[in-house]
Amino acid sequence: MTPPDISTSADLSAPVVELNDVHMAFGPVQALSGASLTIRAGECIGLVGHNGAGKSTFVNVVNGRLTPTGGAVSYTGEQAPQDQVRNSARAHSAGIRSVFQELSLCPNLTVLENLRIPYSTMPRHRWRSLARTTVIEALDAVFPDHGISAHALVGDLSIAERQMVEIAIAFSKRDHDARLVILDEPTSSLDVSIARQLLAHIRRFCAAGGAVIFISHMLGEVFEVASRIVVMKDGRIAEARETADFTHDDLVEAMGHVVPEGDAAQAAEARAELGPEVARLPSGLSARQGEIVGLAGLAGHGQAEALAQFFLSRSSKWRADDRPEVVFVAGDRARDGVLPLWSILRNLSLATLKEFSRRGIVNRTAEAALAQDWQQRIGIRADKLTDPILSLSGGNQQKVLFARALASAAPIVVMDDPMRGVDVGTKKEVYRMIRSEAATGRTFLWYSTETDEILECDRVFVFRNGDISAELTGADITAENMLRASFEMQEAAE
Amino acid sequence: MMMKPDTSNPVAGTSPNLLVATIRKPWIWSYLAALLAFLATMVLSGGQGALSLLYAALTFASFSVMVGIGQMFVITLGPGNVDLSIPATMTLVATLSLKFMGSEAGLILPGFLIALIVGLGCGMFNFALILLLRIPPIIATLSSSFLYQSLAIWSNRGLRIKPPEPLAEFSTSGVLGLPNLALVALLLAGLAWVVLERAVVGRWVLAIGQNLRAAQLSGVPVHAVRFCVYVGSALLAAVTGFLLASFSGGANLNMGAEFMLMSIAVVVIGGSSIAGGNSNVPGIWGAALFMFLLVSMLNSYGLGAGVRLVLTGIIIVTVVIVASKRKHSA
Amino acid sequence: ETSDKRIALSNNYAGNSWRQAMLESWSKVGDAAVAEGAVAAADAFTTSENQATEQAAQIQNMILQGYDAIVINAASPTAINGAVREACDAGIVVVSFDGIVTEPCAWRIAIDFRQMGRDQITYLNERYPDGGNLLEIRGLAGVFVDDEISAGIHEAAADSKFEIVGSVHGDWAQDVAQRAVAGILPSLPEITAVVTQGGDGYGAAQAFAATDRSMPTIVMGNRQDELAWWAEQKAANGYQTTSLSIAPGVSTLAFWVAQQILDGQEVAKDLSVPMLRVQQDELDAALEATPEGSVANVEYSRDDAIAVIEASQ
Amino acid sequence: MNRELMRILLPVLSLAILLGAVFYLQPRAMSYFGLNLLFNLAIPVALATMAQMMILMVNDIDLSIGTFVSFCACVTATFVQETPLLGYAILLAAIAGYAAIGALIYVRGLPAIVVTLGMSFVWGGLAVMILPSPGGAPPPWLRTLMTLKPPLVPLAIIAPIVIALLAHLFVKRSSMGVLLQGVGGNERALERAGWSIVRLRATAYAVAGFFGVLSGMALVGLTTSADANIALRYTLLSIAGVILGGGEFTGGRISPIGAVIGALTLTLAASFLSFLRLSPDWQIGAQGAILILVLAARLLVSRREAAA
Ligand SMILES: Nc1ncnc2c1ncn2[C@@H]1O[C@H](COP(=O)(O)OP(=O)(O)OP(=O)(O)O)[C@@H](O)[C@H]1O
Ligand SMILES: Nc1ncnc2c1ncn2[C@@H]1O[C@H](COP(=O)(O)OP(=O)(O)OP(=O)(O)O)[C@@H](O)[C@H]1O
Ligand SMILES: [Mg+2]
Ligand SMILES: [Mg+2]
Repeated sequence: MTPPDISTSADLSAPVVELNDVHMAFGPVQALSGASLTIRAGECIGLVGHNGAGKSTFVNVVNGRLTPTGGAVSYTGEQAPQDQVRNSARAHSAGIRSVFQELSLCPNLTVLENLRIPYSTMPRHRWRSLARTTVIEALDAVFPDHGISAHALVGDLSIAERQMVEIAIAFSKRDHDARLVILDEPTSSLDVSIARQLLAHIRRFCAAGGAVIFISHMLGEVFEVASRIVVMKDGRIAEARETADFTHDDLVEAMGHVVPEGDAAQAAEARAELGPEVARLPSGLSARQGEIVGLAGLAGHGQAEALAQFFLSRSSKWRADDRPEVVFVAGDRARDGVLPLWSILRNLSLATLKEFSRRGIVNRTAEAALAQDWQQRIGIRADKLTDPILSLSGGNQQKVLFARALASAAPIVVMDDPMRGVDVGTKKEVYRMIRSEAATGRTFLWYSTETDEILECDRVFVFRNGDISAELTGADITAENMLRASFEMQEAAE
Repeated sequence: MMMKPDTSNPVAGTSPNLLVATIRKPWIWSYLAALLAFLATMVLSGGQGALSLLYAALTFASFSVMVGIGQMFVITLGPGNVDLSIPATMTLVATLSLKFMGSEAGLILPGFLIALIVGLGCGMFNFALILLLRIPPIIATLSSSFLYQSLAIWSNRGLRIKPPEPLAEFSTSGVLGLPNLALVALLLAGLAWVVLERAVVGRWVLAIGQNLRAAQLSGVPVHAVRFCVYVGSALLAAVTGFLLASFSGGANLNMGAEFMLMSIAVVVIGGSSIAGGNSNVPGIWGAALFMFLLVSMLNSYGLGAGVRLVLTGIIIVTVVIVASKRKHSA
Repeated sequence: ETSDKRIALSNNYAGNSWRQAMLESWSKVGDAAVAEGAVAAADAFTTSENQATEQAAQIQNMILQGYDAIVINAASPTAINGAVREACDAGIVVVSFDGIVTEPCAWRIAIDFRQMGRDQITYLNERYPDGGNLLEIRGLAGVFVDDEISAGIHEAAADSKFEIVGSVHGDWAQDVAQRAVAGILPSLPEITAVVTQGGDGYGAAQAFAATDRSMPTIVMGNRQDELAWWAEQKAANGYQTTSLSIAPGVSTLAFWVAQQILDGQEVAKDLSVPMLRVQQDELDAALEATPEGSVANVEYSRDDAIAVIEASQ
Repeated sequence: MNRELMRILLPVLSLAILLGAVFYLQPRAMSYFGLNLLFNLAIPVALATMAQMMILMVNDIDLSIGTFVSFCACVTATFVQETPLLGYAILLAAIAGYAAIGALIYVRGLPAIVVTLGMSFVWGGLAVMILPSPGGAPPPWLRTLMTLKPPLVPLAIIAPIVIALLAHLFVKRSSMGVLLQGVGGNERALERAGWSIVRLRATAYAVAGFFGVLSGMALVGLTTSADANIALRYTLLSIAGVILGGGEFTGGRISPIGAVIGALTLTLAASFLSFLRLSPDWQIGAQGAILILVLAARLLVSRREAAA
C-alpha cells in the first residue's frame, strides 16, 4: 500500500479533484444534473443514494471515463498537467484509481498479471517479479492473512477473493502515487471481517493523506469510515455534510426513503405458523413450508455451493415444469443472472415463460402485464421495459432478477446473496415482500453476507468450511451468535 | 409472414413508423445486396431472363435456407457452437435413402422416413459427443462428419443412384410460378420464425446463447433445448440432402461440401449475431438469395475465378460492415 | 521377379464415382496380382481431405513403411514433389498417373488433358461447321487439370468459329455445375454447345431442362448417369453428342507399370494413355458395360502395360 | 497453477501414447530419418496453429487462416523467389492487412467469423490470381533451411520446440502477451484502464498474420512448390490443434505449448492411421474417431480435477 509521501502532500486539505456544476445525460436520461463537489486530500467521502441515483455515473466522471455533457472537472496536484486531451489520462496521472461495481479483473490471468492492466507505465524489464512483490505487498497491507497466491489464476478465486485482489491492486504502489481511490460498492461481496480490514485500511490511507470515495448501501460502514457523507438523489447532490452531523435516520431520510415502522411486530405475526418440511439437504439444512431460512457465515464457506446444488437437484436440465418447484435469485449478476442482449421485459419474464405460455407459444400480453406489475411492485427505475437491461444501474438490474424469481409460482425460492448493491429503501421493501410471500406458504432459502438480512430469517444455519456449524432459531438469531459460530475454529486454534 | 416486421424484438424498439423500423432491421441489408446483384446481372442481359434468374435463385437458395435455419439455431446457442457435420449428414442421408429407394416410386415415403431417421441419428450422435464427452461443438461435429463420410463411402461406394421419378419431378417443378423447393423452404422458415420469435423454446435458445449458466438457473431445461437444436439442425440437413439428391439426380459423396461455409455465411450475412443470443430468420432468405445472385452476377460478367473469389469476399465483408451498427469508436 | 515387392497406392480423394471406380479397379487387379504371387502387397491409401499437404505426409509414411513402389494420383503436380524426392532418395519407385507429378525422378502416365479440351472443339466443329456460342464448365479453380483442359478448349476455340460466351466453375460436381449453369443462363444468348471437363454434363442438362431453352449439345464425361440421359434423349429425339474422359482403370495400368519397373524393365519416364471415348454409335454398348451410378471403365492387364511401355520406346 | 499444468499434461500424454503406438507399428519411425519424415509437415501446421491461437486468444475465430497460408505460399513460391524485394513487401502488406482486419472487426463490432469467412474468399482469389495452376519454387535459402540436417536431433523436432518456446515467451511471459490475453479475458477491464483495444486487437491479428506468413513459407520450403489450394485444410486443423492443446474458444484461455503439441498430435494421428492399414473406406472415419478419443480423454482428466 502507498499512502502518498507525506512530505509531498503535507497540506491535507489540498483539493484533489473539483467538480463544478457537472451534468451528464445519456440521451433522455439525466443521470447527473448540476453536481458540484471538491474532494480534498485526507478525506474519505461516503457516497450514498438509492439505486440509480447517479453514484456510479458521478464517480465515472471523476475518474474520467465519462466526459460530462456539461460543467467542468479539474484535477490538481503537480503530477497532473491540465493540457492532456483525454479526461481519463488526466485522471490517471492525477493518481485517481477506481474499483468498479462490476469486477474488472481478467479471470484467465494470474493475480500478479492482473496488476499489469491498470499499471500501464510498468517497466518492461523484470516486470513479473516487480508485479509479484507489489501485489503481495498491497494484499498484505490491506488484508492481512489473505492467503491469496500471486500466481493463482483469478478465475480460480472466489468472488470475495477477487474483490480483495481488485481492491489491493487499486491501493498498490506504482509510479504515480494513488491520491484518490474510488471504491464503488467494494464490500458488497465481502463478509464482515474482511470488510473491517478494508475499512481499517481506508482510515490509515486517509490519515496518510490519501483521499477515498466510498460508495456503499451499508450505511453502518459509511458512518464508520467516512469523514464526510454525500447523499445523491435523482442525479443531484442532495446533502453533503460532515459525518458527525448525520444520524442514521437523517441519512435515510435524505436519500428519500422513510424508514417503515412496526416491521418487527408484523414479522412476528407472520412467523406464527409453519407448514411441513419441504426441503432437506445432505448437509443437514432443512426448511419448512412458509419458512425463511438464512444461510450465514463468512463468505465462501460453502453456502453458495449448497444453494446451487439444492437448486440443481430440484430442477431438471431435460424438462421444464409447468409449475417449477424452485426458483433462483442470483447474486453474481453478470455470471448467474443477467442476459445482456435482452430487454428488461424479456429478462424479467424468463423464469415464468412456461407458466404463462399456451401450447408452447409465449403469451405476450400476459408477459407485458406481468412485467408492468412487477416494475410497480419492486420499483424498477426504467423508462420503458423494452430498454436493454444493461441501461439499468447495478441495483436496478438486481431488482429485475428478483422480480424474475418472485413472479413465478414456485413454492421454494433460493436466494444467493440477492441484495448485492440494492439500496436501503428497496431492501426494506423486499424484506416486506419476502415476508408476505412467506406468509402465503412460500419457503425461502436465503444466503446473505449482510447481518441485517440474516436477522430477518426464521431460522439460520451458520456455515463454516462447507459444513453447518450452528443452527439458530428465534431469539438466538443475533449477530454475536452468528459471529461466534463463524469464527469458532479460529478461536480454538488461537 | 416472413417479412412482417418483428415487433417483439425489444432492442429495436416498437417504432410507430413501420418503414423506419424495417430499415433498422439488420436483415434488410442482405435483401438490398441481393437486389443489387440481381439488377447488375439484369443490366448486362438487358432485362432478359429476369424471371428465369429469379426462379433459379429461389430454387437454389432453398437449399442454403434449409441448412441455414438449422445452423442459425446452433450458432444462436452461443460462442463455439457451430455444426460442421451438415455436409456429411446431407451426403450420408442422401446416399442411404436413395440407395434404399432404388428409383422405386413406391418407396418414396419409407425412403423419406429413413432420411429422417438417419438425420436424427446424426444429430443425437453429435449431441452425445458434446454432452457426454464434453467435446467442443466445432470439433465434435467435425470429427463426427468424418465418420459419416466414411459411412457414406462404405455404404454405396460413390455410385449415383437415380431418385424415383415422382420425387425428381416434385423437386424440379413448381406451382404458381414458385419452385416446390422454395415453398418447402418458405414453410420451414416460417416455422422457424414462429419458434424463434413466439415460442417458449425460441426464447430458451436465445437465453442459452447469452448466458448458459444464467439460463439454467432461471429454470431453462438447457440440455433438452440444446438437444433439440442439434437434432433439429441434423434433421434439416437430412431433408436438404434428400431433396438436393432428388433435385440433382442422385447422391454424390461430395454433394454437401459447399454447404459447410454456405450455411454459416447465410446465417451471419443475414444479420444474426455470431456471439449468439440474437438471430433472425428473414435474413437467411435474403442472404441465400444474395449468395446465389452474387455468383451468377460475377459469372455473367465473365470474370476469372481469382477475381470472382476476391470480389465475393469483398462484397461479403462490405455487406457485413454496412449492416453492422457501429459499436466502438477507434 | 517381384513376388516379394510391395506396392502402395497414394490417393488424395475418394469423394466421387470416378475415384471410387478407380479404387475398385485397383483393388480388383491388385488383389488378383497378390493372389497369383506377382507382388507381395498392393495396398491403397486415401487421405481424409483432398490436400497436397496430407498426401505429402502420406507418402512420407509409405517411405517409412518400406514400400518398394508408390503409385500416386497426386493432388498437385508440384506440391508433393518434396515428398516424392524423399521417396526416390530412399530408393522407392514412384509412378504417377492421372494427377501426375513433375519431379523428374518419378514416372508419369500422362493423359494429355490439353488434347482432351481440343478434342471437344474438334468434335463440335464437325457437328456445327458454322460455329456458335459455347458455354464452358470448368472444374476446381487453381487445379492443374482444370487449367490444362480449359487451355486446350480455349486454344482450339480460338481457331474455330465458336465463341465462348460464358464460363463457370462447376467444381467437377453435378450439383455445383447445375447451380452455376442455372445462375448464368439467364444472361446468356442462345447456346449451341456446352464443353465440360467430365462429371458435370448431367448437371448442365438439368439446368437447361429447367428453362425453356432448347437443349444444346453437351459434351459428356463418361458417367453412367450422363450416358443414361444421353440414351434417353437419343431415343426420344435423336440427340447427338460425344463423351470422353480418362478411364478410372488407368490406376491398374500404373500398377503394372510399377511392377514392370520393379522387375527391372527399362521404362521411359513419360508414358501416355489415350482417353476413353464414347461415340454416338458406341453408346448402347458402353451403357451396358457401366454399372449403375458408376463410370465407363477399362482395366489393364500386365500385357497391356508391356504394350504401352514398348510403344513409348 | 495446477490447472495450467493439467491443461498441458493431457496433450503431452496423448502425443506420447500416439507416438508409442506409431513406434510399435513401425519401428523404423524410431530414427532420425523416421522422426523427420513423421513430423516435418507438422512445422507449417504448428505455425498456422499459433496464428489461430492468437485469434482465439482475443475471443475471435479465423476461418481464413488456411487460404491465407495458401496465399503466402503462392507469394513465396513466385514473388519472393523471383523478385525478393517485392515479395517480402507483399508479405508485409499481408500482415498489415491482417492487422487492419482485426481493427475493423473491433471498431465496427463485426462478427469475426463472417469477416474472416469473407476474407478467405479474398485470400483464395488472390492466390488463384498469382498461381492459376500449381507451380513456383522456394527461394534457395528457404529450401536449404527446411531440409537442414542438424546433428543428433532432426529439424522436424527442433522447429516445433523452438516455435512453442518462442510463442510461450511472447504470449505467457511478455507484458504485451499478458495484455493480449487480457483482451480475451476481460476486454472491458483493459478499456477502463485506458488501453486502446483497437491497437491490442490489431497487434494480435498482426502476430497471427506473421505466423501465417511463416507457415506459408515453411510449407513451400518443404513441398518445393505451391498451389492455390495447398493449405485449405489448415483452417480446421489449426482450430482443432488449439483445442486439443487445452485452449478454449472464449475467455482468452490458451496454451502455446499445448497448441503446438496439439498440432503434432493431429499430424501424427494421420500417420498412425496409415500404419494401421485400415480399409480405405474407413480411413477418413478413423481420423474422426481419433479426434474423439483424444478429446474424450480431456473429460477423464477434468473429472479427476473436479474430484480432487
Ligand atoms: N450509458 C447509459 N445509458 C443510459 N442510461 C444510463 C447510462 N448510464 C447510466 N444511466 C442511467 O443513469 C442513472 C444513474 O445510474 P448509476 O449507474 O450512476 O446509478 P447508481 O447510483 O450507481 O445506482 P446503483 O446503486 O444501482 O449502482 C440510472 O437511471 C441509469 O439507468
Ligand atoms: N449497452 C448499454 N446500453 C445502454 N447503457 C449501458 C450499456 N452498457 C452500459 N450502460 C450504462 O452505462 C453505465 C455506466 O457504464 P458502465 O457499466 O461501463 O459503468 P461501470 O463503471 O460499470 O459503472 P457501475 O459502477 O454502475 O457498474 C451503466 O450504469 C449502464 O447504465
Ligand atoms: Mg452503481
Ligand atoms: Mg451502476
